[in-house]
Amino acid sequence: MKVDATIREIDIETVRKDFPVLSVKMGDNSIAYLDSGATAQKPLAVIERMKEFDSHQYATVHRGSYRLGEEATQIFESGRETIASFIGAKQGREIVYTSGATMSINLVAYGYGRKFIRRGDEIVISDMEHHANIVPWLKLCEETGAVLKVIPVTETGEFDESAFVKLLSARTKLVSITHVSNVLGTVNRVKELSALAHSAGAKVLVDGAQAAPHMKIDVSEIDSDFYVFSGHKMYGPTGVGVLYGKYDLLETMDPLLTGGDMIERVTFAGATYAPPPQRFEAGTPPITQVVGLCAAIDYLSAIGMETIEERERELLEYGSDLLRKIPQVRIIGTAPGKAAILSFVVDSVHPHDMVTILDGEGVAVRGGHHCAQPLMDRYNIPAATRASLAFYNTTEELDRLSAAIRKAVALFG
Amino acid sequence: MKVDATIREIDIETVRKDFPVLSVKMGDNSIAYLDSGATAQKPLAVIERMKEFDSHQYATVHRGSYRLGEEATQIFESGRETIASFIGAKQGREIVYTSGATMSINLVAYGYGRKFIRRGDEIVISDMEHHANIVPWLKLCEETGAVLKVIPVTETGEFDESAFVKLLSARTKLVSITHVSNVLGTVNRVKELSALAHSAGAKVLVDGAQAAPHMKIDVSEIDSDFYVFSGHKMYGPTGVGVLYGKYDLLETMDPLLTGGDMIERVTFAGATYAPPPQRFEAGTPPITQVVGLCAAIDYLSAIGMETIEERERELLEYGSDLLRKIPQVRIIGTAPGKAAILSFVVDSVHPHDMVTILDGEGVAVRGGHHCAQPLMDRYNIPAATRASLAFYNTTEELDRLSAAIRKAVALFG
Amino acid sequence: MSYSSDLYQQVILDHNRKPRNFFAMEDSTHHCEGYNPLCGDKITVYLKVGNGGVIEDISFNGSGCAISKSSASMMTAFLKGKTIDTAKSVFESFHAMVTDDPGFDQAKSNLGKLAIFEGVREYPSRIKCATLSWHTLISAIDDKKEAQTE
Amino acid sequence: MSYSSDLYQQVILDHNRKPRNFFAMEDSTHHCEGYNPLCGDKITVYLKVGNGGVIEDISFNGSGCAISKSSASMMTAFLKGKTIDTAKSVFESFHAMVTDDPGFDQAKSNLGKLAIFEGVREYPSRIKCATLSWHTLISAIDDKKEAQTE
Ligand SMILES: Cc1ncc(COP(=O)(O)O)c(C=O)c1O
Ligand SMILES: Cc1ncc(COP(=O)(O)O)c(C=O)c1O
Repeated sequence: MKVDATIREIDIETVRKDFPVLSVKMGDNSIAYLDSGATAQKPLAVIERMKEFDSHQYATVHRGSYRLGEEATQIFESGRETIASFIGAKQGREIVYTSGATMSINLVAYGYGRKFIRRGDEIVISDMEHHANIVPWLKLCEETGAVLKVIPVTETGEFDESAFVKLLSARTKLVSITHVSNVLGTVNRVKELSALAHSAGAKVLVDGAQAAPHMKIDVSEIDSDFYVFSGHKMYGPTGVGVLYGKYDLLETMDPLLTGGDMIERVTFAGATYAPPPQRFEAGTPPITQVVGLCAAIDYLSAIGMETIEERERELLEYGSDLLRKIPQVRIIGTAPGKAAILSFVVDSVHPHDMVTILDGEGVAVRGGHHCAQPLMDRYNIPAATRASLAFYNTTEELDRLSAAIRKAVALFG
Repeated sequence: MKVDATIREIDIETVRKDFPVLSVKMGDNSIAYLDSGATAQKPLAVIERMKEFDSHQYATVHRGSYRLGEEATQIFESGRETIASFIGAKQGREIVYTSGATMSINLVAYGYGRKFIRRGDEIVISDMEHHANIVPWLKLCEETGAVLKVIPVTETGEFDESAFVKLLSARTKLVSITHVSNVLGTVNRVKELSALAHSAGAKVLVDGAQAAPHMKIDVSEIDSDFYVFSGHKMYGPTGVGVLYGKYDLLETMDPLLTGGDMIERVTFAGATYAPPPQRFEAGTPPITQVVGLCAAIDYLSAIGMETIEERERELLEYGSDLLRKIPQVRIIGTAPGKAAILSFVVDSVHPHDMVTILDGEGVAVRGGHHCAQPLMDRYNIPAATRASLAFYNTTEELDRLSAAIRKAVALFG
Repeated sequence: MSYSSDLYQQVILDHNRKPRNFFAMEDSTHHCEGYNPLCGDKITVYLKVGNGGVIEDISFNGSGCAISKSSASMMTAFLKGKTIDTAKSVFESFHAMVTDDPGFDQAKSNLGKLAIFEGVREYPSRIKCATLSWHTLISAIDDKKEAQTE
Repeated sequence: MSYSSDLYQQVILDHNRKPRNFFAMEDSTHHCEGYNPLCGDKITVYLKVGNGGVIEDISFNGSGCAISKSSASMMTAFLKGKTIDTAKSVFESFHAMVTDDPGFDQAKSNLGKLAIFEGVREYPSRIKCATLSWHTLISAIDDKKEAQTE
């Protein structure tokens, strides 16, 4: 299959031209953008598609029965099929458009949690969750009297699965875990964990914010009840996200937001709600952003998620090797098969200073708690520096990262 | 002041070129887009600004302390000042970014309502509210045992103010009313109503979704406690909206969504929340859409809201005259000084058929209940047809509207 | 010819103006109210089903647009005297026609005059208008209380 | 010269490496913990204030980046022996300098060596690092329990 492989291999020079931000200058250099875990840059295909839509196809959806509106509706609604097939969902109507992963999780915490979770019930999350997958559950527990249980994380950054099994019981109502850790890069065995949770009778939410941009997702195989992610982290626009939910479950849930477009009948005595996914999409949805997200999916699919995964694996290996050669660097998160996220600490250089020094060299990384304070506590560090990679990064950028870290180490001696 | 007047007068040919959708063909004609009340078309200034931002300035905000991220944060945060000064708010930190007017109202219903409204308390809305300003209050009443009171609307489509005064009492906790009706076009005396509500000790929310795009707003003069609107209706992008709130009130409120970026500290024992506006902006915000909204505001300010108001008033007069000449047409909403919204019914032609016939002539209007079912009940009509105008419309388009209505009337005889 | 004239053909306009079987049936064996939340159309369908599942009488009333009204009117005219099984199979053909189902074959279908609604498929937001009475019919047969367009 | 070298000058690096007055004061008259939620910096400032509002001793401890640590260190060195009123006015100058307040005039200011932090204004996200110890100081003087960067 040599021919195929050649076609599918990434032509990095061409790919980089697709992403205009990658050519932005920082001082004398182009920026080395190593913060795709926070947000990914957008290819021209996405930027231009939104421009085209806003310029020639824009109208509101569901309400306008003139042609412009019907076509906009058709484009908008068919996005559900595009997304469903991208993540292996069976039906477009299992795709709820939201404003982001955070909103998707809140929607489940409210629409499912508030409705079905009671005092004494248990919700299981983990030590490596993003605040988006912690705070909504803290709030739910506070309001309902449910109890939060936390899967511990091993030193390498993996779930302690036997501890997980022990946490499960008849009281476990929901297990909400990340697919890929935004700090450690760990790829969790969500399929297996999901099966375990199901056999205890719990529902499962998988936070795919860091997974969907970087690997082939198959929610039917994972068999989670919910799966969430954000557009902006997968090369699409800000302002849009997705909640996938099994349809029969969505049907039982309450809306988080109410208003126009999600109702059937309204009188001052009460309102009846539309079926999913409309029930969860009150008000004018992020129309242009859904179009942009679908353009991002088309772009990714054209390259191929396997190709992306492979390239990122190579970059990760290259970068890890470089960092391991700097004695002062301690890498946080060393699970086998991890995703292309390199978090590290250097005792003498606070992450905040590290970020500034690296920025001086045109290398953009993130320092801080990465919205994962409990994980920082777990590793007993106040903060960490994170380089998070995407397929558009290069080994040359990683060389620059490594040289800049060495410079910081030398400066702070 | 002749010079000024000339400068500020709208050069309609130039203005129309700013809006690419207005040149889209429907059959032989350009589209006559008369559905700006549902959503407004976007000028190139907005479309290009978002493209520019995504192409050369894009990064996440608040978290990235490298230069690209700091500049993005600065652009994003300074948007609060732009918006504040556009609506007469005193401080940028009184501007909360949301995903739209619907979300803004839900935020108040949840963050203020759930926290401060109790069984027996009363919430006052009106007969002419959009579902976005009805259903969240219905839900709140259901959950808290509060009581919903409704200001009646007169035959011309105005608030019955003496009835309003009678509704107010010490039990009234919140008055939530629209500034401009999306069906009737009525411009409500929100400043006076707000003063009345305040003297009864109630808080006031004004739904400005239909007002902000069409007139100079001054929230300090109106003195409402909250003011909400959507980006997409004011020539900006979908996916972004605004909640203005008096700062000391925002400080007392709970967040609707929780997650990253809105917290101070998180442990598994609990989380503390950041001060407003961050408290209400969980997760990655609609960064590019805020930039687009600010570009829309700059565009509108360059033309001048007074100029826009005047042009729309002229268009409304012209259109009303045409419609009044068709005997079968009954205009719904005839309040003096109304905004440029023309809703009407024709006994022999159902609005749904009207829309299709008009669409056949390239005239895009909306038919249905306009997310205002109680108002339809008030006028005892199942639905209405609505032409909603913007400054970019022309008298020629209104001629086409009128001719198309005559054609429909003739066809259905 | 303008965009909308292949939708509003004379037959449709005529059924809209003078709907057939337009009354509330007092002695129906089945009836159901159908509602299209999008445009507020509301239609009740009444059936009197006799031996062997024969539709002895059928009527409707309510309010709606020309498409939903004429579709209901033509449906009642078409089905009177036919069996419930036939009604169900005609519904399926009708649905396939207006939703542009690739398996649908006009020539082989049993739609007769109802084929005039073929043009509706060009107007996605109007498909629900054309099918409202049909969905309501099926719900009436199945003794459901309320019907809704998908 | 690279972008960041005007920020990380030798004096700053030196104070970071060997912070002055870096200890928890047992007999302080005022103390306060300051926290920067963005980067997790945590600093406690201790004061011993004597007659006439003179700062007889001042110290800090905690963890933070080089900017917040060196700023705290230089602040303590600078303020020892000065009065509370002076401390407040120095804070105002310092704040005006790093936030690039148009009214700020370096030449006329009372900042002395602290002027080395002028470069911070080019790094918006680091301004809070430089001012954390100062905000904490002011809160300590005002007997608040906790301080936070704005
Ligand atoms: C008066 C009024 N309020 C609220 C809304 C809701 O706005 P959005 O759908 O942008 O959230 C609308 C728009 O339909 C409106 O016209
Ligand atoms: C693992 C994980 N979950 C959730 C989120 C929240 O995503 P958003 O900020 O787009 O809502 C993020 C992004 O920061 C993340 O990394």
